[in-house]
Amino acid sequence: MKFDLTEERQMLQDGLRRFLADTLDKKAREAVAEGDTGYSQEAWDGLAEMGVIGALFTEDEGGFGGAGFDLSVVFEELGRAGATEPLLEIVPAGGLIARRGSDAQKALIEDVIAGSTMLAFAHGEPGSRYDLSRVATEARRDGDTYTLTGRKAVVPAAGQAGKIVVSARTGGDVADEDGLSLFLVDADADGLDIRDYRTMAGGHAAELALDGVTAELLGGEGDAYADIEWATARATAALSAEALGLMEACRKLTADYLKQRTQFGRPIGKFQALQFRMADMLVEIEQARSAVINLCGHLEADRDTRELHVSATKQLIGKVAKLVVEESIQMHGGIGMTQEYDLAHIARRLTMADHRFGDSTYHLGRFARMRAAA
Amino acid sequence: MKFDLTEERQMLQDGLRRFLADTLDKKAREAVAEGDTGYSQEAWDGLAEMGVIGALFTEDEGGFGGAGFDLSVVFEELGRAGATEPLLEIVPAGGLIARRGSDAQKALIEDVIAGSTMLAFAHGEPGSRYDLSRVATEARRDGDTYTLTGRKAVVPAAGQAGKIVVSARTGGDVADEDGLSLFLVDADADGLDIRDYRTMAGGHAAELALDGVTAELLGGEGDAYADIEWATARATAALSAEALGLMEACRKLTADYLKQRTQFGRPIGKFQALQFRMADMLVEIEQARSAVINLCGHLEADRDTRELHVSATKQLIGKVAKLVVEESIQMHGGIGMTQEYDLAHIARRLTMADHRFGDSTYHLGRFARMRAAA
Amino acid sequence: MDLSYTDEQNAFRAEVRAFLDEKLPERLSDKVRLRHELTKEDHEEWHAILNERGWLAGNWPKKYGGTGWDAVQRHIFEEETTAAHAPRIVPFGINMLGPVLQQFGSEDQKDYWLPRILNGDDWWCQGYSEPGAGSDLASLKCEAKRDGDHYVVNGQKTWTTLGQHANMIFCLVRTSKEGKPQEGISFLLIDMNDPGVEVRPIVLIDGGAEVNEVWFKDVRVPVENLVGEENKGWTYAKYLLTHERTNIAGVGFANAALENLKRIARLEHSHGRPLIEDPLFAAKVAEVEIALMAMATTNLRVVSAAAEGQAPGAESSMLKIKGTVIRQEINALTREAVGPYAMPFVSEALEPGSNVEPVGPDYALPAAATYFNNRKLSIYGGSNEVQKTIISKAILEL
Amino acid sequence: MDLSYTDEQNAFRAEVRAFLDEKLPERLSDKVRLRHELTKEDHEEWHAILNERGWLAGNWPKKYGGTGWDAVQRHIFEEETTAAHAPRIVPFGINMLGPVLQQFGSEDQKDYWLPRILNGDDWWCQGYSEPGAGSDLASLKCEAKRDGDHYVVNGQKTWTTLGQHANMIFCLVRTSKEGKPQEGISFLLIDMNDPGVEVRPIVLIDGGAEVNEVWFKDVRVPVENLVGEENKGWTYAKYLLTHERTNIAGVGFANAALENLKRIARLEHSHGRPLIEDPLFAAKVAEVEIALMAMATTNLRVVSAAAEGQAPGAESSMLKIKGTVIRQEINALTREAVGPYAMPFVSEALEPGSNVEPVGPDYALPAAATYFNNRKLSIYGGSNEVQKTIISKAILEL
Repeated sequence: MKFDLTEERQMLQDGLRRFLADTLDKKAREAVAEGDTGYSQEAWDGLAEMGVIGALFTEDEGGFGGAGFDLSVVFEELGRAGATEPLLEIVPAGGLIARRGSDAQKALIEDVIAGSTMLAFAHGEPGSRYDLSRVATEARRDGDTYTLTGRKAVVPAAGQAGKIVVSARTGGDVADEDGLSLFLVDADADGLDIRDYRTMAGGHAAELALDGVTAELLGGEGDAYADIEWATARATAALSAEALGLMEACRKLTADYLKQRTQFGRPIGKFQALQFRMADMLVEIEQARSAVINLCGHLEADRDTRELHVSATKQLIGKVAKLVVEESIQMHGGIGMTQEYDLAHIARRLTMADHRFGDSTYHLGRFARMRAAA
Repeated sequence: MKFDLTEERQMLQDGLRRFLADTLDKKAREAVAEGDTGYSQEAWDGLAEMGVIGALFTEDEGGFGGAGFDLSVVFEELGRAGATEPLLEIVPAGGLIARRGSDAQKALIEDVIAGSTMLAFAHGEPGSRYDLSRVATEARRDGDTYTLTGRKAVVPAAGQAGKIVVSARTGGDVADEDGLSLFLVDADADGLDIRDYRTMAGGHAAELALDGVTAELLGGEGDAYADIEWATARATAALSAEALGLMEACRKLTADYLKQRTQFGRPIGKFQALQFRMADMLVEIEQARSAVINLCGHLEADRDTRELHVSATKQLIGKVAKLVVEESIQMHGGIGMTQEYDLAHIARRLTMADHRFGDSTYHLGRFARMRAAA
Repeated sequence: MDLSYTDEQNAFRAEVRAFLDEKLPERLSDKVRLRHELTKEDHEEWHAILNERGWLAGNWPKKYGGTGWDAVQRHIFEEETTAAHAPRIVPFGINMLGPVLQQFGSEDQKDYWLPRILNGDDWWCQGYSEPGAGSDLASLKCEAKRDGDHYVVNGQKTWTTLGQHANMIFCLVRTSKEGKPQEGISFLLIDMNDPGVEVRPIVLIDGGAEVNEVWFKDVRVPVENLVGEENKGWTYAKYLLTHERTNIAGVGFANAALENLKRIARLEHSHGRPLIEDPLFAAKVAEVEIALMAMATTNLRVVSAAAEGQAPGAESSMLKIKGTVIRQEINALTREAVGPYAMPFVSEALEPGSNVEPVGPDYALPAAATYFNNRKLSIYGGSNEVQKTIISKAILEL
Repeated sequence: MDLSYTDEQNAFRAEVRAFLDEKLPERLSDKVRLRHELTKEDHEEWHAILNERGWLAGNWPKKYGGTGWDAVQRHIFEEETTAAHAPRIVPFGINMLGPVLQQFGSEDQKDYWLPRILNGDDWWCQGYSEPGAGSDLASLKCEAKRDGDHYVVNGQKTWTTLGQHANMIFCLVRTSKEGKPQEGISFLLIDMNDPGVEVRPIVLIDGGAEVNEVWFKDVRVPVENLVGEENKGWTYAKYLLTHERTNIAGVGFANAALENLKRIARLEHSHGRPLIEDPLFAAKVAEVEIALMAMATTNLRVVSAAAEGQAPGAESSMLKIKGTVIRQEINALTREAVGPYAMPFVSEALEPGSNVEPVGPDYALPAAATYFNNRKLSIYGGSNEVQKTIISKAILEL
């Protein structure tokens, strides 16, 4: 049993924290918010150069990390900095390419690690909510080629990606696990309409309308569900770690504020009610940290164990995130409500983590059902 | 719209509060706890003499009250005093006799109001939990007489009652609403075994084993479910009002303690964190008071409205009761844990209110299902 | 005890409902229902409609052109207008300044300003808070120095809601630094078109800009714009805060938000079934509805006592806390209900006159923004922490 | 990062498990599982079994007859013994006094008292709290006056757990009233058979009498029973409090309680189906299980750091808070699970040697009593309020 980071991960963490603090200052963040991509190209290039993208892949895949605790180190730091660079999309999309792709398709990973190609994972659809098997988009086979028709909803970074991993149905009914396949689609393919927009999390996402879009099959036909679940588990781990970093950012802002702001002649952090609420928040953030460790440490476990931890962690993260956001804003008072103050972006981004891969209520029910079935 | 008490009810409240404060002092309470009936005969006689039992019945029934707000006035005061006298059992048992009984049977009400006969309502069974239609006890008809066989669980005051209203099945399957009937049973009837015991609420209850017990049918055969629900709604209103009174007692004890007890050289009520928790508790008790008003004001409404309020009120009462009990004990510290201090009895009794007529979780689910069905 | 309304009260409700049927423009109620931003003109239009009927100033006595309604009537009016998705009445002139002028203003001030409020000649805003003086109003610094028959005002106000529309602002300003901090404060009416007044929008966490900073640089205010006595402004401010607290519970808003939440939960699906049938989500909705049912009755108890002339005490603070917490919880559940479509931040689609199509269902668009915006409910108008202090002081007497 | 145990640790776990299989009397584990009260003899029997194996003092160094285990080993031992429903080790001699004597006692004291603790010659209890001095220990009043080679002790202690079984008590007493309140306190070992010592049981809210008041009237204590220096007792007391905090999270107890809860929820039925299949009840169980899974990992992080020699800081306080809240929530759900059968108060059935049959299912009998009894968890050993103060001081540095 060992809870310290390895030396390599410690170095990655230190370097990443320094780099992000330097690169993503207030001005850079504002430029991102006003720009039309939702991220900073400078930051992206720097992250690639530091090897941060490579840390998301195993050595076999061409990277030098890829384990659960690599994800947690990287994404906790991204969260702490409130970074909007869409690295998280690489976890499921890149993971699926590396896991299912042909050698030719896997060659793409090199570009991804180098930072020259961004990826997106288009799976959810209007009305599918968080159900992983609910896919209506259809893939039609014509000889050796496939064409996809359907809609994909709220796909982060789809408008910025060069390649998009798209799920579609080659068989089965709309909510069946069987009959799901994965495809690789060029972002500029004919028949693909991408409506790009800003998100509450600070980055960009898009609605995809596919009308007979030519696509390459990724792996076998009709057997993709298990891998989609696997990729989503890893993405959930990354998102949870990012949420933890965002919580730490909230905590720091709030603690600093309680020390600096005075009311009735003394720092408001001297008021016992605020002290106790701050303590409650810290206790819960510590819970969140352990939940992230639990999930990252079980990503390689058997499916049932892994998924139990997915739901346990995501439930807890969602619940703690709500507490941290609401308490941080409340303890700040009015200033915590203003766009200009750092907390606004952090709080929005942290809140939005509950709207990906299943929210707290969804995973509480899922955990309970898994326990009852065991 | 009027939220003040009528003059009569105000007088009843004042008189009752004075009488209980005088009669149920610490010594009397200890005598009850050590006695073998779970109540004070002196208090019971006094309550009857004051007309408090009569206030539970309408004029038509021989009383001079019987409305929801009569119940709330009486039971809030009983709760405030932590009284264990089993008046609550008269609400469903007496109500059902008055509603369904023959003239001969109704004559019993006079004795009840005079205080000379106690009643109990034996409906729940081992394993029935809070489901009102789950009755396995069977009634067999032989000419004009019925005999009952089965078991009844946790029947308050059964060991003290002269007459017991017992539900049994004359038809239908174990969870059917149809086929339920009600009977009047003598407490000393042959074949009736009563195992009397103390309860956490401070009074007594009993397990009933019925083995061919002779019983009088109360009302029609097989149609009792609707009336059982009605009687339970009224009993729930009474219990909720009692819980409110118990909450007020907790609040008073705790507020007094915060003012008197000093720590680090000042009254602990000066500590902001305790002040805020006290404020939270008061806000919730105010919610509980309104919930009791809502239910008592809708006891005469149509069935769906009435039952919606039953579940809304019982859910809220159970939730607030838990908060009030736990916070009161915690804010007291060690002293709040001791039997000798008044809070122990009050806190136990208040907690036990969640274990009658459906707990907070049960009624939350029931409310949600009723809303979905509407 | 009687939970039912009197015949007169029911007749009044019918009258309000008929009026709304006839006079509330559908264009406005649609906007309110979909939580689109209202323009200044929208507000003015609705004020004019109400004023024509004599129903704009529900809390003013008849002699000043108000309705003379009691608390129960005001409550009924509030219930009906929120249920019909009418715009809320902009409170600054009607609910805040009006009562202060009626109580403490000179005859000239009353004669001049009150009709202008009703007629919509002025749009008022409130200059109370300052940076560093939120809940702790007594520490405010914005200064007014007497210079002949003018005050010269220098300083800054903040959190000025809808200040961008206003031509007048009522301010608490410091006219003396002697005595206790709250003793040197005066209540001043300032023309925002005067040179030296500058309004800067504050963009909030939801992307909206409904609040502002207001800066004063050597602004000259005629002494006749002082309300009441110099250095007595604290008394008037407290009086105003009490009046601001009518409808503090926001039951009407909560009911409307709950209906909206339930509608969304019937339209959204999880595991192929309406979200409202998901036992855990349904339980969360049920729990907040149950709390609201109780809180609505607490509100009626306070309203009913107020109608009989009793002044509400700590109950107002309880209503403020519970009312805001319930609304915020409904907002949180609404955000949760819309699922991934809470993420798009296409705020342009909510702006007046926008042709931008929303992303996802139209009900999803404002869900997250409303959640974030309404975090303010427990912060402003006396934060919930301030309310808890009031309650515990009242009860614990410490 | 590595969440798995080493091979050595796994082997140790197997060894503990085999020992429990062989040596833990079923009579004792049944009593623990059903939450029946253990007699003094039950405790002594289990201590003797552990002592024979050399495993009684998990936190003592080998030279004093302890195990010399590191924090991870102690954690494994704790996990296995609670899972097997072994009686808990009575902490007063082993976990509290032992470490203080080892650190601050004279050689004579160590030689005499430590073996007696292991052999069960003495049953120790703790004399810290006094009426009016709970969380605020420095204000204690129980007085020891030097008289030749004795101290004469007068005063009262309270909350003395299992004092009814004890023949010895370690006390904090006031030996000086000068300086700061915590400066005049000494640490004294008192024979409870001495004349002038009186023990009175305190009946608690659950009907049990596990705690006591202890009264001292002119009790003469030989000066060799002073531990360390006079007036330095506060230092030793703080040291003891730190040691008491090992296993502060109570993960083992929580796991056992959760298993018990789940078992009950499978046996109880609602609407004709097992209670565990009721979505709302199942969700409540799930929520507390999820919290426990996270808390267990926090605990391992602290244990693992401690095994490497790091001193836990505010983490201990976090574990105390979360650990107690989780256990209390499990207790509340267990009470809820048993339904109406939470009501019978047939405490005789839980007493040692009782032939009284319980009312309802056997698992229902202790549900409510345990709920009430464990309200103490957040009160004693440094109340959760004290822990929050520690955390906020550490973080906010205010």
